[in-house]
Amino acid sequence: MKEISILIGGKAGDGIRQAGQTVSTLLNRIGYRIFFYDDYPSLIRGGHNFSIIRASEKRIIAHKDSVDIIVALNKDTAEKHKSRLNAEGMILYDSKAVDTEGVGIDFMQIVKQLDGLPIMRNTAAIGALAKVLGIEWPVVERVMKDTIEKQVALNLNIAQLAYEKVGTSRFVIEKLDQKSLPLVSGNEAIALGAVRAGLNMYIAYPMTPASAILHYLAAHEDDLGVVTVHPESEIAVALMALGAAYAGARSMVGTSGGGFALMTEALSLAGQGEFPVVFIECQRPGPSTGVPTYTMQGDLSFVVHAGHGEFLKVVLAPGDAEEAFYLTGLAMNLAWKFHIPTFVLSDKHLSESIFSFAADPDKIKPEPPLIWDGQGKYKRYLDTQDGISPLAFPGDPAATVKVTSYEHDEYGITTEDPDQIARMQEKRLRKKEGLIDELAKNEQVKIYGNRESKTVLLCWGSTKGACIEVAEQLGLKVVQPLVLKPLPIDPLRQALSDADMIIGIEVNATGQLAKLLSGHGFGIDHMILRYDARPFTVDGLLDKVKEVIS
Amino acid sequence: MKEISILIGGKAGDGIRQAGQTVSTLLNRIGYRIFFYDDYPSLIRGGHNFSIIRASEKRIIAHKDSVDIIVALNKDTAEKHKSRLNAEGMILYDSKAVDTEGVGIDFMQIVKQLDGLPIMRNTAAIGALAKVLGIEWPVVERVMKDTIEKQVALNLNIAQLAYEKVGTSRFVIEKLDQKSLPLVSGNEAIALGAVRAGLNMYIAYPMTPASAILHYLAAHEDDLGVVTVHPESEIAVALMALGAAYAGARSMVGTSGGGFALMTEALSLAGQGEFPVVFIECQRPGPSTGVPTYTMQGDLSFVVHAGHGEFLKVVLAPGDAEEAFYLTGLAMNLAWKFHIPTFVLSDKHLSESIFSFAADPDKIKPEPPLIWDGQGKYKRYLDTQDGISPLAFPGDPAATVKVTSYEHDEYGITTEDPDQIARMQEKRLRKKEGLIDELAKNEQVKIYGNRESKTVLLCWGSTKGACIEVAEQLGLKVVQPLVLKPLPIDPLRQALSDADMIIGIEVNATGQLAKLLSGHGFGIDHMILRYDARPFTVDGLLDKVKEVIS
Amino acid sequence: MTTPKKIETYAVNTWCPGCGNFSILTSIRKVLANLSNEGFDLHRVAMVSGIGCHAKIVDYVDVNTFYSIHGRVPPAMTGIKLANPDLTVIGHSGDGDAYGEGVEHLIFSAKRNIDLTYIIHNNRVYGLTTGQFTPTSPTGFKGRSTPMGSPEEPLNPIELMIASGATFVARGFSGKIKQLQDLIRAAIDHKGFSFIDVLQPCYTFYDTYNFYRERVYEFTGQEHDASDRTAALAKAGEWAYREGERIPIGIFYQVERATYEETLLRGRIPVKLSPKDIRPVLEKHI
Amino acid sequence: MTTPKKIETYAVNTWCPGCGNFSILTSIRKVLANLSNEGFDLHRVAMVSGIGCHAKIVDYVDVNTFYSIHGRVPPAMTGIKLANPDLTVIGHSGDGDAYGEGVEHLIFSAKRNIDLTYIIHNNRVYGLTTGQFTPTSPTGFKGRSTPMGSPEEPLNPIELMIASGATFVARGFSGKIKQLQDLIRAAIDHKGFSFIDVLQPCYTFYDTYNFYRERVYEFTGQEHDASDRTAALAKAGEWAYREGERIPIGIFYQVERATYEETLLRGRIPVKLSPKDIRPVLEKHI
Ligand SMILES: Cc1ncc(C[n+]2csc(CCOP(=O)(O)OP(=O)(O)O)c2C)c(N)n1
Ligand SMILES: Cc1ncc(C[n+]2csc(CCOP(=O)(O)OP(=O)(O)O)c2C)c(N)n1
Ligand code: SF4
Ligand code: SF4
Ligand SMILES: [Mg+2]
Ligand SMILES: [Mg+2]
Repeated sequence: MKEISILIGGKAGDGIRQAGQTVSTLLNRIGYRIFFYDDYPSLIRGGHNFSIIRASEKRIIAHKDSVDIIVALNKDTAEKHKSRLNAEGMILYDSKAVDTEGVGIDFMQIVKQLDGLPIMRNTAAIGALAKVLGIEWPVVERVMKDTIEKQVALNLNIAQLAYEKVGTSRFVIEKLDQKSLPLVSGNEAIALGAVRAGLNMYIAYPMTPASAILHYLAAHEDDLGVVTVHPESEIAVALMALGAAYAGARSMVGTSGGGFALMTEALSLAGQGEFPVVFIECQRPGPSTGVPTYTMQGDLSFVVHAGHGEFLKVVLAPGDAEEAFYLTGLAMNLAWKFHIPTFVLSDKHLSESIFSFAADPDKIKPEPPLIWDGQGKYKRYLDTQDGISPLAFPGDPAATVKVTSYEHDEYGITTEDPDQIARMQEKRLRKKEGLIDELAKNEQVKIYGNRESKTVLLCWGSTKGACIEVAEQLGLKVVQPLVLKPLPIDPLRQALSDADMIIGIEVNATGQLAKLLSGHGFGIDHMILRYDARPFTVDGLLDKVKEVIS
Repeated sequence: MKEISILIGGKAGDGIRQAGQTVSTLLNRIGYRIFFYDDYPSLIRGGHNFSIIRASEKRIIAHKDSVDIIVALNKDTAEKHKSRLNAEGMILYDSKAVDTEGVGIDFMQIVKQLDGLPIMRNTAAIGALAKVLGIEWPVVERVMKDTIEKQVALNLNIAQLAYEKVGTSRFVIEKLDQKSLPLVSGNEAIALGAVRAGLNMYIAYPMTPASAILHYLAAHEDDLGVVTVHPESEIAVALMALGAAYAGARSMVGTSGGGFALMTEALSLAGQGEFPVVFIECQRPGPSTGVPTYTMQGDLSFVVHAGHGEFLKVVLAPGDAEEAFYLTGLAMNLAWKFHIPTFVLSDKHLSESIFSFAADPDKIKPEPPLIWDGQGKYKRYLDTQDGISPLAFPGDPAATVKVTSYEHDEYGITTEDPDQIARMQEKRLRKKEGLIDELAKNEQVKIYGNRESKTVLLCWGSTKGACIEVAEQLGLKVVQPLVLKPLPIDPLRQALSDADMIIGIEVNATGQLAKLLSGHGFGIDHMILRYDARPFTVDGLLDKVKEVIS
Repeated sequence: MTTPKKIETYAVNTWCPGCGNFSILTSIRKVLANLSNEGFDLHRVAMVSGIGCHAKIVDYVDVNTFYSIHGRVPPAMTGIKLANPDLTVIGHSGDGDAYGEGVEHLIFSAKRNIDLTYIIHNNRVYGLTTGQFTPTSPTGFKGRSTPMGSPEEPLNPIELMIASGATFVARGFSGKIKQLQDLIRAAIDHKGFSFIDVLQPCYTFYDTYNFYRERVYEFTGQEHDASDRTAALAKAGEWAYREGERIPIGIFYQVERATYEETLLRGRIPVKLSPKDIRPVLEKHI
Repeated sequence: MTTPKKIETYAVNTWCPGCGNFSILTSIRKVLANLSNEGFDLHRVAMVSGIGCHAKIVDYVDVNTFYSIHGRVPPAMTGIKLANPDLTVIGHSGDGDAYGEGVEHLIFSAKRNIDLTYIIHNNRVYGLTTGQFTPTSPTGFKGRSTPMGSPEEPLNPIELMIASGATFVARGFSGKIKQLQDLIRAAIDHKGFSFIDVLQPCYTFYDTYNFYRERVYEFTGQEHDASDRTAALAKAGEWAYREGERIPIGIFYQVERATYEETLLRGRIPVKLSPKDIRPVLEKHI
């Protein structure tokens, strides 16, 4: 068997995400490619959490509704998810907590027997699962040692006892001859991409699903050479980032919709003052607080049009960890090349899912911005042909650097003169030409599946994973723009021109990409929208697409 | 002569706006229709201010670059504006301050002679101007008495002395047999429209060009039966308005782009929680602080797409004081009928210009919202066929009213259940159908000029005034949508379908209405954009349109 | 008779076992039940919460509620109170909510002395976002955003509130439920802005239960003259949200002054206002 | 030699004749000129302002400046200081700016003790938006948003800053320019968050010049022990931005404690950091 899907479920506080990650690592170590999906409500203990680990010989970036194995740490898990089981599937369950068919093991009994803590039930479950999968004990041992931080020996004993309690292996997962890849979440990929592009300061206020960028960078400050700051609010975050950029530091902020709303005033300041800043917006279901730990692609229109007045902005929308890595690097370099705010638009599904990560770190480098040559009197807003004024920073012994939220002359002094106003507005907007050229050097629209097909699944962001597999199964084509502002019209036209039927697929209720495109004459024939706060799965989407094309 | 344009200029602190308003009243009292434009920089004393008073027998809602009379209280005024004078035009100037041709009077000398204050120079100027225009003294006396608050006698003496110093009248402005209309600014019309629709609380933080709504309502609290609140910030403003709406008060907020940016988080809360609140957004040139006392139609895209997540919203764009009045009333009634946030989008040019106001107060009535019938257990978010859940308010002895920023069940309790989430999202969005029907009962798209013409000037908001006159002169048609979200597609299609050439006319750099429409297949052939922070004038626009159509 | 039970909703409680929020919920339910039994119609209560673990309280209490957004409880309360001053408005916030994201509103509520009761569930950590430091976390606190320890000194909200003009300033402890009920009741009875900082252990991310249990001591009006501002400031200084041996809980400060709604509304009740004819005003524009 | 004149720009000054801002401008120019003459490179200064009449000061001083937005001076300063702690960062705000729209940032700057100098042009009115009441306007102040008089009591920023943890808290008066210069210089020299509330008459909308002239008195370290927090709070209470006969101006409070940037940055200078290889970190993900 070259592919397997495992669901692990229990209560919040049972360590479900961690158990799922350990299982992912196990399968990763024996050469599988992983996609890891985590589903949890907004609470700290109790409720119902589950993770789905899908492992395959080939690269995958989506999960399925159906699974081969359910690991049930509680009754809820068995009941809620039983119907997902494939024909050959089985449930591995805590026999004290659950009464069902399958392999029942009294995990708590094992833990108690070895004087473990209640949370170590998940260690027992991992041990048992490893045996069910026929993974050799030394592999399990190694992974446990690498991933567990406290009481390694105790955990190992628990895992081993559970391993032994399972008689025979039900699914023999063969070891593959592939190099293991790092397992990286979307948020981690964003963090790492920014670091590669020269990130100096990450400034953020916690907000699901963006918080992990802050946590990750804070935990690795010294490994990665980055300073992290957690200020009093998102407004402070945004202004600190602008202040830092003014002083010459590559700064980035991250948040979700509600926090971003609070940054829109500062965003407009970045537009007027020409501040290079990277914004990470990790979407979650709104409006407002909405459903904070689930997913939605609901903020595209808002982000694209945010900020009062007219100014240049870039919005990039990665759909997997590698794209998150590359596009964040690109966002940073574009911000500093054009002195504009740039965005990476993620969502819970991308940010918190975990991927086998094959990106090449060397493909991102911090590109040096245009620096003032020291000649004459420095003018921050020098009106140049391409609109880009060379940079100098406070502390430069030859330059006086004046930046401002007001309309201004080249030196940065306030102006109310009509000609000056029009000229400066033109200077700033003129950068768009260079920006478009620069973007054109990058892949802006991706195509997957059957390139010859006249039926196109048009998607963006985290929805791509499910789309690609569905398209592969049905022989369709997938078109995924990576750049959502400025829209890459020509590549899109090329990708879509010979389509007979374009099916827009989005995780929102109104089809926001479709609306964006409609302004440029792209007609979408059908929409498949999901807005119950859950992402598309491969099999779920397959049914819907079949309905449309049948 | 049935039309005249007068420019009065001086330094900030010279009382230019007030003088201009008095002149407007003078001409109003003898039966003229008025348009009053005020141009001032962002400072309190000094600099250069000027007002243009255009008076005509017919209704007018725009000014011209060219003027018949310049009243120059300082040298700057004469120098900067001399070139505007029509062939027959003249300058009335302060002969101590200015050296030019025309009628020079030593205003300061008059003030000193009568022991007045320096600011009373403008009274002298008004007196002299009245004589130049051949307005009878009793009219001047009456207006002075009605408009001046302090030291009436002294001011009258000064005006009279100046009146007498002018030998003969140069322009004899004949008295018209028309009823005088109230002179009302765009901001005042907004305030009054809201009051007519039942406004209980106006909550605002000062910001040009919206501040005058606050000032006006605060000054007339008891006359109009309204409570005004000036809180610590725009964020507080928006949340107070939501709190007030929850408690059952019709509340409205007003601000400009930067202040509105700070309200976008609360806006999304209004979407999720179904709060009826009216937002007034008075645009000014951005991005960011920009050019705070001038004008721009630069926030349309932002306002239309503002707020994270997906929810219903109405954006109305009046172009003159009467529309400001009616549409604000409509905004209030729609907010309460559909429990949604609604917007009136103004700009400095509409908000601070003054118009002869012929609206019928009785055309706006507070329409009662759908109130809970008291049967059974109250559910704030009852899932009804049209999506509208009957209202009850805290204090109702039979209802418990739960509102929330989270996704929720009908009672208002938080939910994370996928079906519930999708259902509630549908319930909220379903209101759009009723909203569109309701909007269709109103005039959504206005047409002016030659209705047969195949050349259309497409405009919105305050730009309409100049467009209408240009169209009348050139025999063209003007199309002005009043509703910008949801776009009135059918009426627009009707208005534009037989056009050969559509010329989009906007006071911004990117053509934001054109972009909005392009998503619906409306192609704009030419754009005439102005983005030097000044509004279009009739003669200025005329030249530009001629260029395009020639 | 209204029992606390009757003020429950059907919502499933999702706080961690052992969370200090339970005591606050019990207390508020008890106080409301008492009020009801004294003849006060609970339909005149409006409760507002922010976002965080604390905020779930509004789902668990069956009165009028406004589950608002992070940091914005005071202006939401203010809007309600100004629109209808007949309502009794009670707010619940977390320490992140009240002392971080929205501290400006807290200060202005105190300054204005608007008649609200504001209860802070101060667990000195962001609970719902899984354990970052907050404005009242001690220096060096190792949270997920500060694995090397918080680089800031904590605020002392008691002092801040007295300095900002609040007229009722108290501290409670979720482990002293009897006193907590008395404080909440006193706060509701107080005319003006009433502030209670409730020390609330977060069992999962910052379990301070024993720390507090060993240190808190109740004080009453007999030992402390709450109308004396200097004494109040001094008492507030006894413990500055750091280490320390003794943590006073009780009413630090209580005085009377005109409320915001009295001064601003001059007897008007906005929800009962009807619009006036605009013609007389328009006349003046001619 | 650097004269104050040399630190001028070509921008036309647009303050009203008689405005208190002129003295503040003169003072800051003088202090900067002195610093320069003592060998300090003024290119290491970064000035930040908000929006309002006060804020125009950055157009008039020829050093590095960031003309920011209303209320957000402290976080803009913080970003600059954290990015490059070698810079000397000076902020200018109005009272609307600092005590209203953005008071949360003021409190956090004090709490963190970040090494900034923050000068408030406190005219107790919104100048640039033509005369509304602000957080420090006296109760009853008749402004354009409160024609019946402000319904709020003023904040006392001196007290608020001491309560929030500022380590240098002073009040100046634009009419006492010599002392003002000394205060600004002392604030810049102080390591930590330095706050100066400058009483600045607004000639046009709130002319308090005579009111202050008759009441202010300078005090020095000889008469007042600025390291004594209780004494500082008491002195702050001498005048509460209402009526009153005597208004103390001078340094209320000054102590030393670790700065935010020291603790947070641990010697790192972000603008000089270069990104590290991510491979070792990625290895741990396998
Ligand atoms: C504007 C905004 N920023 C961030 C968040 C994410 N968020 C939700 S709860 C919370 C912290 C809550 O901490 P606290 O107020 O102390 O409440 P607790 O959970 O500890 O009770 C944050 C930051 C949000 N909902 N809104
Ligand atoms: C977000 C935002 N709200 C409102 C304004 C409008 N505004 C400009 S200056 C100002 C008040 C300034 O008052 P203050 O800070 O006291 O400065 P002063 O003019 O008195 O020096 C306001 C409200 C703004 N620019 N931005
Ligand atoms: S995380 Fe802390 S505050 Fe939140 S419910 Fe659990 S124990 Fe309570
Ligand atoms: S309005 Fe007041 S603060 Fe502003 S410049 Fe004039 S006098 Fe100075
Ligand atoms: Mg907390
Ligand atoms: Mg001020």
